Amino acid sequence: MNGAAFIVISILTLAAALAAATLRKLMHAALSFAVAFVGIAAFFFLLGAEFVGLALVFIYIGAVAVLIVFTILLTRRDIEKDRGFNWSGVIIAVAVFCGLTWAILKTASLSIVAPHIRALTVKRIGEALMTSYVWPLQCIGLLLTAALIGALVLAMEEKR
Amino acid sequence: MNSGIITNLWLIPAVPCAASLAILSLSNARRKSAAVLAVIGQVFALGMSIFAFLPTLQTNSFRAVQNFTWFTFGDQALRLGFVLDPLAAAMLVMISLVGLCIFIFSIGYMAGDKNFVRFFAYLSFFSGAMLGLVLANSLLLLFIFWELVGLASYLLIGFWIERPSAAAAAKKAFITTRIGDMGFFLGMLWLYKRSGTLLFYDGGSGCLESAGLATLRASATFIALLIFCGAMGKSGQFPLHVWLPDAMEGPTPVSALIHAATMVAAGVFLVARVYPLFSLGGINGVTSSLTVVVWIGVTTALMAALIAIAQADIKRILAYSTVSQLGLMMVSLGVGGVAAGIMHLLAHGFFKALLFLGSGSVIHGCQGEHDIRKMGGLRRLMPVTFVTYAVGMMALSGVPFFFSGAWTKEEILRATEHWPRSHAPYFLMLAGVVLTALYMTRQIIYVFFGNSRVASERAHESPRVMTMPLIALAVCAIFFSVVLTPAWPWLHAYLRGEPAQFDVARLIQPMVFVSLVLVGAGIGLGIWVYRKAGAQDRQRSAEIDPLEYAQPALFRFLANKMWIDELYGRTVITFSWAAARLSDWMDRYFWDGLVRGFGAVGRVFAMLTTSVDEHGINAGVDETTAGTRGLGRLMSKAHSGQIQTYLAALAVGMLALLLLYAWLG
Amino acid sequence: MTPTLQIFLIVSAALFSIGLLAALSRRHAIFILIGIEMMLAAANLNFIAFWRFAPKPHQPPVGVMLALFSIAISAAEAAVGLAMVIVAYRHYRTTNVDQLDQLKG
Amino acid sequence: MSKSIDQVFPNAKQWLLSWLAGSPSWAIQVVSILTNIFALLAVFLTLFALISVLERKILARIQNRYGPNRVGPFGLFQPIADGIKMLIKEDIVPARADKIVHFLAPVLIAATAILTLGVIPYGRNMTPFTIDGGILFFFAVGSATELAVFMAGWGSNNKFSMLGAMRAIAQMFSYELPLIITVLPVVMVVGSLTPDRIVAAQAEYTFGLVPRWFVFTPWGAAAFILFFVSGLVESNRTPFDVPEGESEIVAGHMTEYSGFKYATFFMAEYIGMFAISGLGVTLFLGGWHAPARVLEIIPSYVWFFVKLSVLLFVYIWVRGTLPRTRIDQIMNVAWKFMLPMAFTCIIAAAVWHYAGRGLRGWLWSLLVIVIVYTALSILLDTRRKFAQRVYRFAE
Repeated sequence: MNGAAFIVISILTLAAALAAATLRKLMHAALSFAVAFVGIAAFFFLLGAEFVGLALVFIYIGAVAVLIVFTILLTRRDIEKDRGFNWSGVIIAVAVFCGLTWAILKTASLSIVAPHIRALTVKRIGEALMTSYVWPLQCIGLLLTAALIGALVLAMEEKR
Repeated sequence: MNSGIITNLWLIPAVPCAASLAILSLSNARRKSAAVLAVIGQVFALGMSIFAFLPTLQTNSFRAVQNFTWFTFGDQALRLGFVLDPLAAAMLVMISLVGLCIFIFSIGYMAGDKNFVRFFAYLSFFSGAMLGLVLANSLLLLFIFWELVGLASYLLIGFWIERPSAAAAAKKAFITTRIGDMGFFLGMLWLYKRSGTLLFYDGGSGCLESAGLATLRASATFIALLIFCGAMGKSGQFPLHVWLPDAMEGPTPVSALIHAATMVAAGVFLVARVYPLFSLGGINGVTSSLTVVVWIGVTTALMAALIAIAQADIKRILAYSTVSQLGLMMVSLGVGGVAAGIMHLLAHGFFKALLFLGSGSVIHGCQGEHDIRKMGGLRRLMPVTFVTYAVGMMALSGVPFFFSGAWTKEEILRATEHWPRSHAPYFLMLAGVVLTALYMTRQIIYVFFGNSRVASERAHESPRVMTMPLIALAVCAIFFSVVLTPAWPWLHAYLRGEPAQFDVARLIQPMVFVSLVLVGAGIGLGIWVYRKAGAQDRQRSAEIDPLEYAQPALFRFLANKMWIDELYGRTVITFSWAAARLSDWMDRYFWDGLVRGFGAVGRVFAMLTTSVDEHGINAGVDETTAGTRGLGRLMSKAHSGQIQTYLAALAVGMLALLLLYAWLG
Repeated sequence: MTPTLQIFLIVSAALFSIGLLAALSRRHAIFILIGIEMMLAAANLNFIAFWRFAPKPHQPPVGVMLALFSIAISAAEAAVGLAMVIVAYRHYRTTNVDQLDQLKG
Repeated sequence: MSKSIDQVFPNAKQWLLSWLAGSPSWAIQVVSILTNIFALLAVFLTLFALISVLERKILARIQNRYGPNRVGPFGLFQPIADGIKMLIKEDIVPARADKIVHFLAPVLIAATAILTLGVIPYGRNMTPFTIDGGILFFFAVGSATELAVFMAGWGSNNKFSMLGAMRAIAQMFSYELPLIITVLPVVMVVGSLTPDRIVAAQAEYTFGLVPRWFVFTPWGAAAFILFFVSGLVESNRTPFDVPEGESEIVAGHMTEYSGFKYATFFMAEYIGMFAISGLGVTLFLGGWHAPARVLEIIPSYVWFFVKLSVLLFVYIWVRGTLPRTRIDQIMNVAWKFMLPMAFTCIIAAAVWHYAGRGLRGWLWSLLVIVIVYTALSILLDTRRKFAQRVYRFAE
């Protein structure tokens, strides 16, 4: 595992995420959000989970990000500039970060390097999905269908 | 093949029922589809019936059963089943064949009715229920179909619901038969208690087989009589016959199908089916229960024949004729001539359906007129109807040699003659034969001969869809006699489970001459009495009946159906009213008073406890509630409605957990 | 320098906190969704990292499976959530969550 | 001999890398990657230039005129002239545009288009980047195009741009489903998402003559047709070019772009077309395999580019022949026809597989497709809806 790549990716990801959380213009924030997810996908690549990374890019850049920008477009009237900012949130977030970091650093058993493992091929993931995880898979299918229909029904123009 | 048809017997009733459901789902305008569906269902039932009929020919006394468990309660399993034996098979073919003719006839007869679709749904439903009744191998299943048949009859009699008389007739039919069914039900319960099974045939352990019968002993007589109550209701036997003539309020095909050919025969069929119960422990085939059957039958047959002479409504005459013939069948069963009774039932099914359809055709031609005194001269105007009607009339009267009714009637007379208990039924039956010929002659003279009168002036022959079934049934009524003659008593042998021998010599026997003389006498008497009646012209349509002219008091007695309805009105119904009033009064004053008294006591106690509650307990509770409410108000402040506040609370909670974790470890 | 599990976890914790920041501090409903998606992604990162650093490899790869399912669920959540934002906007003419407080106690 | 010609490019790269024999491994890796990228860009930018002029010439021939023939021999230097023109044009950015987004959109769209090219095998041992889930990578990266188009529409702050972008995204979303689902039967049958494996699975020949390309199975043929049509939509080409229909909304999301940014969009569109066609060749047309065993002496990459050129020619041909469809027709066909048919392809492929992949399977899967196709056409009443229109007043 490449240390340099890790540093580059984490800086990219965290910067994009911070931009997504703080940028004034909503559209810029949404696009930063997309970049942040590219970074997370890169992390997954780095960790050897290529398939998950690709799926993440596919779903988040191809679908969720587009959905978000469309939502921004459809609710454009009052949000050209989002002025409100709640500083108490920053305090809580920082506190949570400190707490988590402290807990992670304190746990000595976590400071390990990655062992050598067999490459995770798509075939193996597919086999797992189709054998031991076939019921969760079906449930997810059902859930996605329900979400699709639910979202449609929610967003449909109400008849007057 | 045998096992195949046995396991699929349930299809025979199921298909017409399914057709009925399908028709019900159609809209009112889909007349053609309704008729086609009904006819297809019936054709299927007929085909299956013939298919089921075939294996019963191969061996004598063929009997196959298919039993299954309906449900289990406790350790008892309630079992139902279907049976196929000569009795059932012959009935199946007759019902489905006659039914098919009537279905086709109805297409023409009901063509103008706005509830055409509903009519066919009911007809199909009836047909399915009747076929199921015949096939049932369990008294319970038979009872279920029995009641379904009753329901169908109710629906069809009251088909023209907008007519108050039809609604009343339907109600009357339903309630009257229900009285009989009560007896049937009690008998069934008793039977179940005694023998522990309601299956007729169950590999030796059914209630009609030796093992089952052995458990009954003396109670068999009462059980049989209770079941006979049901048969009396359904078959219109005295004293429960009153509903049948009124049932003529239904459309004519209904009268033909239900109140002539099939449903009313169910009572006779029931007696034949459970005949072992009736004949249990008899000497020379005479038991007390069978004696009751004979006398009820005789009474019914004679009384109905007498009433029929004085009726003016074409359908009512036929209705009383049906009642009379059913009485005849009961007599036959009672004296031990089971096969003869069933033969007559089958033959009667054909020619009575023919007569009813013929009368339907007449009524159709006369724009709905029922009164025979207003008809006349239809012989020339409706030739097909006339010819077929004449065939039916002769079959009913029992003109020998060519008509099915004659042979079966002779068979019954022969059986009655040899009844050891008494000879009275025999002679009374002979009188009945004369009366039958008389009233039929009267009817045919009024309707078809003489001059045209008020209603028959513009009469016309019915369309082909109506005449074709007539012709078919007439052909049946004639050719059915082939298997009935003593020379080759095939049907008789078939029903009894014996091989049939051919012997021309047996064709000529004393009974033929007796019957010839009697029928001749009846017809001759009729022609003599009514010779002028037919010639009355239209101005004198209200001319009094020749018989009325001679014996006005007797005629009035007969024309008013022997005042049986009025008698019931005075006795049974008055009593019911009185009982109802009494119960009402008891309810209002006695029981109500009791209840009110208790209520008053309760109220006093309630006042007492209220005061305790108000001042003692409530005060404490009120304080608690106030406290809770204040707390609630305080807590609801936390519910700011701000998602982010909640989210922040979550995050803080997580942080707290983290700290707790750190503190612990 | 080879990254250890700890570093991955810290990055993921940072991502989580940034998501929390977005969800807590911004007034716009979409930001809350963005924040939640980021928190979920941080959790996914944890799943993958734990799978990768497990001393004995799992068969089937449980962490990867969990991450996959979690991605699918969060996609569904995003779709429904955004539909709700649109509906809320249509109804109240605002997407400011401060003003969407009809359930105030 | 033919083998060395076949492997001339991989060998050249090996030779190039052998100069770095002593360097650290990451350096060799980086150089190797850079070489691949360089080769890709060189080949496809040349192809882009070539195709842009060829398209104009072919279209001209279809429309019965000459086309560009002034710059260079047969007008072949026309793209160079065009490029120079584009480069020296003024780059206009609308005053109220969202400048950053406006700038990033063409960058992103070109980047994604070029990235998708990376996973396609162009010849034996000539896949630039071998990724385990190459097909998934293709679509994952390709789906970013929609975001880029949206950015272009939003960043321009122009109604036409926004409407064009909406149209483009709507139709791209709709057709991404059939596009991906038609790929699934191939993935299923091969059992791999790796393009190399898919190509390898089509290597055999029946009787040494008829290649076992998936396009020659009923499901493959049906899937290929659906794939091709979806590809047309994805690359916003006629007859599905409503997002940039010049007679309706100027140029759609590209309205506010000029100069080099516009050229980038233009290039991205063409490269997207190359990528989709390349994927189609890989999935259905046997990749770089020769159409007959005897023809294998001709190097594999030549075959790949021949097939690619044929597909590109069909693209141009379609553009010259068919009129533009309405947006509602496009959507209807996507959801009511393409999607069910795409699913049918999956079923047909399964039937083909379980019936033994032989003649029997061939016939069975044909039956499935024919049945569903017939049922769909009856259900959708195509005979009436797609009948020739009767003009009552125009004559």
